[in-house]
Amino acid sequence: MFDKRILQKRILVFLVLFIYAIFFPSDVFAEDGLNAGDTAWVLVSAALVLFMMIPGLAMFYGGLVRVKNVLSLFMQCFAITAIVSVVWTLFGYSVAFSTEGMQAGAKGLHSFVGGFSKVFLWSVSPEHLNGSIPEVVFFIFQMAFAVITPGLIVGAFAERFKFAAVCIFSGLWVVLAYLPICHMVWGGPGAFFADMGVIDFAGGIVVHVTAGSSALIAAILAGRRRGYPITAMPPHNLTMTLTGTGMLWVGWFGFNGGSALAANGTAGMAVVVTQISPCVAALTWMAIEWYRNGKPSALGFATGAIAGLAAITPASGTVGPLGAVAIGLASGLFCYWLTTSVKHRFGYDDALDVVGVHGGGGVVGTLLLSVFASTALGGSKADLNMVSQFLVQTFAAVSCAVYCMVVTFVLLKAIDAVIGLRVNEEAETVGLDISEHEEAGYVL
Amino acid sequence: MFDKRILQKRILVFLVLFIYAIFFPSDVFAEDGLNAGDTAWVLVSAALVLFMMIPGLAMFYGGLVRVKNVLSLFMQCFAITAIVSVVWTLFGYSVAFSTEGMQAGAKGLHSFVGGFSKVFLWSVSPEHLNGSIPEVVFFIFQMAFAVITPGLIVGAFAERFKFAAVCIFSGLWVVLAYLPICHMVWGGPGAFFADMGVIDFAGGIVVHVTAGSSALIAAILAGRRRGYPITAMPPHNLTMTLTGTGMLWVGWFGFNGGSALAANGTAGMAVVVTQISPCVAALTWMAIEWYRNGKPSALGFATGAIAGLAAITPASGTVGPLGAVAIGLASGLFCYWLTTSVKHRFGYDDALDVVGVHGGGGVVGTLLLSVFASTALGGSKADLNMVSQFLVQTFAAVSCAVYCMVVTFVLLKAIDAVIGLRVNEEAETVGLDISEHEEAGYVL
Amino acid sequence: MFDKRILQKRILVFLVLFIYAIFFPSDVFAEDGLNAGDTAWVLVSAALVLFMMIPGLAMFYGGLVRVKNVLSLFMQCFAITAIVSVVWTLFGYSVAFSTEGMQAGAKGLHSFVGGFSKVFLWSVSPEHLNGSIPEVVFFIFQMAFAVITPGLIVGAFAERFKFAAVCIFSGLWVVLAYLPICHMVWGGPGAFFADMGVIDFAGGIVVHVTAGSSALIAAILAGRRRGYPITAMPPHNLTMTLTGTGMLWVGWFGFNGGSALAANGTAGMAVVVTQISPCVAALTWMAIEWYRNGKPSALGFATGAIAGLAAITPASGTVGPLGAVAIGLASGLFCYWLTTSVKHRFGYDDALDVVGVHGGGGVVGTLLLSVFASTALGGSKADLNMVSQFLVQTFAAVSCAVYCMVVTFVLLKAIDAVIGLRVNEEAETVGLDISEHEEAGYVL
Amino acid sequence: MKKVEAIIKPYKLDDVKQALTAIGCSGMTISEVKGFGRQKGHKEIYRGAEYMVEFQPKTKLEIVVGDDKVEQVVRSIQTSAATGKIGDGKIFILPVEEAIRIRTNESGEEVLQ
Amino acid sequence: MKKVEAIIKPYKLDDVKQALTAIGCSGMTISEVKGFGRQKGHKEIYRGAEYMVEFQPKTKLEIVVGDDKVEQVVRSIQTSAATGKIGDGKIFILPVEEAIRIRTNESGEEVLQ
Amino acid sequence: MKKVEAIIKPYKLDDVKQALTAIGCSGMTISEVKGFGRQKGHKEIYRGAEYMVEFQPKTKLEIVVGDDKVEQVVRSIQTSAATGKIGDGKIFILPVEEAIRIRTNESGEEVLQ
Ligand SMILES: Nc1ncnc2c1ncn2[C@@H]1O[C@H](COP(=O)(O)OP(=O)(O)O)[C@@H](O)[C@H]1O
Ligand SMILES: Nc1ncnc2c1ncn2[C@@H]1O[C@H](COP(=O)(O)OP(=O)(O)O)[C@@H](O)[C@H]1O
Ligand SMILES: Nc1ncnc2c1ncn2[C@@H]1O[C@H](COP(=O)(O)OP(=O)(O)O)[C@@H](O)[C@H]1O
Repeated sequence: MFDKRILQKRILVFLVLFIYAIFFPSDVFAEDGLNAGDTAWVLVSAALVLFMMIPGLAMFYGGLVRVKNVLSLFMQCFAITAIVSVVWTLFGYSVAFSTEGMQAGAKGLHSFVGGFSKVFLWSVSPEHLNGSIPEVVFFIFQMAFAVITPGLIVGAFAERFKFAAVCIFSGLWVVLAYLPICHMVWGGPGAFFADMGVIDFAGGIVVHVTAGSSALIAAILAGRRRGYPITAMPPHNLTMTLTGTGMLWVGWFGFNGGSALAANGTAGMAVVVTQISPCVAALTWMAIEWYRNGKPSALGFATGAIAGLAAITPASGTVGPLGAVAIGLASGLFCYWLTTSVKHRFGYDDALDVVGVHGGGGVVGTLLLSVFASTALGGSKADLNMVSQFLVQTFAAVSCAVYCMVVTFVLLKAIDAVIGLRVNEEAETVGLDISEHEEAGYVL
Repeated sequence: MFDKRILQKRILVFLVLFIYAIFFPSDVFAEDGLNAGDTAWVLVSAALVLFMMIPGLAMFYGGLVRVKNVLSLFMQCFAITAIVSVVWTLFGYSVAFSTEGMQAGAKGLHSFVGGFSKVFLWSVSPEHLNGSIPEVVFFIFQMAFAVITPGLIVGAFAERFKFAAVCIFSGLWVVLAYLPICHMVWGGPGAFFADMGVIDFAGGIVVHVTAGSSALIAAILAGRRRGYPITAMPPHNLTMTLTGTGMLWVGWFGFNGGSALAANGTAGMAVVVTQISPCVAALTWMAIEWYRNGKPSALGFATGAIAGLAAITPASGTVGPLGAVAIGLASGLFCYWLTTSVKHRFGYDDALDVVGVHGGGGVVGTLLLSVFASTALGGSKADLNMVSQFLVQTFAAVSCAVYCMVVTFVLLKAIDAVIGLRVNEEAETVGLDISEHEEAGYVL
Repeated sequence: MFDKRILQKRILVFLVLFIYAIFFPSDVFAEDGLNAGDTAWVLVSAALVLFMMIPGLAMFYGGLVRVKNVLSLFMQCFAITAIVSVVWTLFGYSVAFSTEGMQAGAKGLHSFVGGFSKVFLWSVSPEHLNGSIPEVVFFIFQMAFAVITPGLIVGAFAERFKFAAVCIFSGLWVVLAYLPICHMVWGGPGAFFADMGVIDFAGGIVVHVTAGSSALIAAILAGRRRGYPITAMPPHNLTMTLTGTGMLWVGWFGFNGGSALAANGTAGMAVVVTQISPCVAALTWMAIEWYRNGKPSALGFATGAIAGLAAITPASGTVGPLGAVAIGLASGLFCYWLTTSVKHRFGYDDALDVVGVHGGGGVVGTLLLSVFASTALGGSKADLNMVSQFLVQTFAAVSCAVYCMVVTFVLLKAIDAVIGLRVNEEAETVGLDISEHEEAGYVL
Repeated sequence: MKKVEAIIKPYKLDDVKQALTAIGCSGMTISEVKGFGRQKGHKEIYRGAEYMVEFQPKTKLEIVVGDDKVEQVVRSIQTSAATGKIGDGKIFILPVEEAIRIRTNESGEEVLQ
Repeated sequence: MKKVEAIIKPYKLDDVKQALTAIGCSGMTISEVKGFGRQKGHKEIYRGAEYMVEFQPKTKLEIVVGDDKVEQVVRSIQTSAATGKIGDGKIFILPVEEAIRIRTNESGEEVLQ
Repeated sequence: MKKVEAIIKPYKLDDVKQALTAIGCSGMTISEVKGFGRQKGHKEIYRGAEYMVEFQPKTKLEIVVGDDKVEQVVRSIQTSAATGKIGDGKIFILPVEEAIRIRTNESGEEVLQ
């Protein structure tokens, strides 16, 4: 069957390779080298998360406001993307992820914030690896998270804030609130919450609890929109909101799946639960509405789905299908209650329900994973102590929420004092599109 | 050139690796292990196929209906996504893909439906592989197919069905029609059609023939929309439909390319033909319209493209560019004739042309591949017997169509008897958005 | 720790593999073989670039025109996609990328155009590789570039051209302008500009300079829209334009990142700079508008972002963050000046600013990379001679621009003589949607 | 001359238009309006916030006709637009002093044909 | 009978509607219009091209009422729609000769209730 | 006072507005309407289903003016809106009994300036 020359050639090739392997073993065995498959997946995930922001979140939010404010929401999402990306490049990434001076178990400044060793990607060449992927790929993936978090908050003060105030607030909020919390949770050994054993796979605390808690303060300080809650302020374009929901949903596969930083079974299971949870949450919301209002609404379905997605975020990567069902159910119930009941009772005007949906969802997932991450319940943690994990998770969520509230309060008070937070009555009546940007969304 | 210590170190490393390789050869040689590149591609493909459903199909269909029904289409697509995902997780995947009790060539119950060994992903850990990818990744990829198939059908009874009826029908249809056909075609050795040698790479039969044939019965049982065909019912937002077309088109790269379950040349060629076929079909449609109506329409172009995409679906993975051109041309001609002539002659109100476009396209591709899959015509099947393959393909397509028609007929009759299929006249006049969901698509 | 039988089994497995490796070393060591990770990334990138065209560019452009012309823009983008894909398959790919008869340094016919060896993918089986990816994957990725380039040009003559003229022009322009320039720049050793050392990573010259220069001639020959510049022609749907901007932005990750043809650090850094440049450019544009008009507009932001994306295109893959900041800044300033000042001064009606944004951006990036590609400035070229590189880049950009202008001039004059370029006055007044396609964008 | 203004249900427009062309009335202008009257609106709920939509979509027809044709036109609309349900709408008759055709500068009743 | 036509600022519609229902005026028809008058428009700039939007969005109310109620209706609109700023709008009163309810074919003032 | 109602082709609006402001007529209200008349519509075809669009998009201008200015206004619209092609539209003149400015509660012809 074998031609002799071919055999000889093959043996030769093998010997050459063998000797080559002696001198450059990492090229051949690549045990810690670049994995192109993992890199491809995280690159795509970065694109998906950016897609969640522009145009996903812009559409989701833009469709919910009145027609005179739609461009203001788009503009805010786009501007935040640009501002935070620049901050992230300049020093944000370094402050969040530099590991200099850190040591597992040791407390110190760098347990709370990273250093400046990676400022402006100084010292990070394209060849540097983070695990099996280039560090620049990790950089861009994490950038997308830093971008979307303040983006979520704008829903709370939609339809009334000055654009300048939004820009300044978002930039500073990322620096003062997001970067340290990101570092404390995801900074690796030596980081405050990481050392404590906090589990937050893709950002239940880092993204959703921070955004939700800040949104609460922002909604309160912003004050109500003129006419709220007497005047009806129905969404001007629910098809846009639903389109945005679809984009967020699909993008979330990258958000959670990409957080495995590899294309493997963990990523796969993360994606699976990222599908199950929003489905269960949305069906839960739909069932409640059907029962209470006689008719299920598309907006209710979409809201439930986003709640389920927010809730599964910290838990994806550790829980299995059972956990996803439980978290989906719990977030559907809890977030429904928050948005339709609690908000109205307390009377703050969280215009697009950031608190109820993202804050509520983030909390549900962060806490419930302490139970469902256990292998006994289909999760991946073999020796999980549910009680202590629950306490750790609660502590982390609460302390991050409180910290974010304080930062948000101080920032907004300061901005209000200097340039003012809200547009004047006339501008609000005319709408932010004309008054802040001199443009109209539609000229049909 | 080589520092001596480096050489020594390398030899040491090599020896360690060598010994490591003796004890854990699969880690090093990974001949049947996880391939991160394949996993990345199939994960992305799963996201792309979900993207086809939400928001792709929702927009494609939503733009085609009158403004008073746009949300109902979105809501149906979203609700079907959730319902089918839950069914798939609970037992659908197992019934479709469990291979227990199957044996190539042996007929038995499990030639038609799978068993319950994988119910609720019981027994499927993130580490389990399906070929070179984690089984959970295969699970989510196939879930997206199960979601979109009943989604296609809603186009047939758009603008008149009760939302509750749509939900119940879709859930049961997946269980009774989709799961067994999926199993018979794609269930692997021992499955009924698989053993027969049926070729259906990405779902010409499993997705498009099933959806198209069920849609025909649904359209007939649904009855015509009030006013049809006298009253004009022009699409309310063709920009939405065209945007959806673009999303479906791009998503189809994952639909067909992902069906290779690997990132390789087969996937690449599948994507290539998935581009060629819709281009040819769309240009064919455009040419006919230009010739017959004096002007080519954007909707015609889009319809042709979707027909070409549906048609290439079963054939991608086996045919080459020549087959793609032929299938594109044939589907353009055939589906044009079905939607503009046959439908009007028979008078059934297949509102969004599911029969003409998906049914027609699926049939064209399923049959023509028996010729163009041959290596002689640029395909990948070296010893294809065109005649016998054609007979096998025809048998499979026809028997699946008949089976789906029967299931659909029985299901719809039963639902009609219990809760009724159609909304009442007033609700239909007012529109489903208000009457079924108490919402309006646009408040401009 | 080790069961003896397992040890024995492993040694056996290892020996089998060892012997296998002697006979099929490329299977095991795969040093030049298919890389599934790279393949996955380039496949996804192809999908992303197609997504930029349909629906990305269609939405970006469609939102900018008046409501009566929105479908015409969509239709043109879709039809160009189909026409160019067919041309590319038939012979375009071969003329652009066939390397037959080429030799580094040798001038000849094939320094300017490729041969016909790969016509209709003749001779290219799914197994053929291009580097580490299947050649068919390279084929489809490059097809998407050929599709989008003429797509960009339609913005120049929007709202007034006959659809037939657009189809004919685009098809011929790709053949006569795009294919040779693509070959000369990207054709590999022996290609005219490649041999000269021109750097154009992802198409600053091949895509943006060619489109921009052709657009200038097209805008001039097209003549002004009726009423321009007296009558206001505000964008009819800025939410559509902004959504398209988001899609273009995200798709550009594939455009530039995919051009690495691998999922590695180069791709990662290309994506990073593809994020930084548009952010800086958009903020620059926003700052200028804020300063000059008192208010920043969403359209201005989006325009700046696209300018920054066009500008980074040739430079991604060689420049680092510093270069990205510089190129973003320069393109923001330069393109602002072109679109708001130069265009009005010269009075040509480049309806959607193809010249100012794509032409201008492409030039900025093509020239500035000669400086910022240097490792001294964070780039990846160690021994870059900035001056000579600058001259080479300038020469290539200018000569390509001139060539494209000539081709465009001749083509449009010829088409005008035969079928006429513009619709008549009534058709233009009524709008192209009705007059050319008998359809309306919205029936709300 | 009189102007007949009719507020009707939108989906009845086709019927009304046919009835009018049948009696030789070949010119009219229509617009989308919203009506408030006895017909109850519907409730919409957005995330728990109820919102009463009291205004119904209606179509307004304006037809200027010669005095002699008014009755016929009114009757024809009345018949073709009626469904017998609340919300069918109203017809108002207003005096018109003059009508001019822009194209030809003609004026008087001949303009209305 | 008279037709009261009022051009008002859109965001005042709710107030006006409430004022009108308060005085027992239970039928009206509204439409979106654009107004040109003393109120200055605003400038929009698209990529350097300035564009003056002189037409303001306004809401037009049409209410047909019996002669005796005209004054009350006008007063009620006037009060509820006024903000004191330029652009508050106008009220016009036109004669109406007849009103017919399509549903019942009744005519005369009783139709307006 | 009279109300001048003109139905014109939408793309003529700018010209008409300029002509009107030129003669010192500084207030008007416009709305989008659809017209049916001699001007033929166009056919749209959606997947083989033909559909006649008989209603043309038109713009309706409403200008209330003092009796003495009516003729001037009509002439000015007539001239600026005419293209000589079928479908140029119509002008109707209706009597108006009173006009009130909401902001100031003034009434009478002075309101129209
Ligand atoms: N006094 C009125 N002035 C103007 N329009 C009216 C008046 N009353 C009713 N309408 C219009 O007629 C429509 C139908 O009136 P409604 O009272 O709901 O039912 P019906 O005409 O069957 O009694 C309303 O939606 C409104 O547009
Ligand atoms: N002569 C007129 N005929 C018809 N509508 C008018 C006339 N004058 C003003 N309007 C309408 O009234 C609105 C308000 O008028 P404007 O002059 O801006 O303010 P004000 O009513 O406070 O004096 C205008 O936008 C226009 O719609
Ligand atoms: N009798 C009428 N009553 C109300 N509007 C009319 C009448 N006749 C024509 N119109 C309006 O005038 C427009 C132009 O009329 P048409 O007959 O098409 O052309 P022309 O005015 O040039 O004769 C129509 O589209 C319609 O809006």
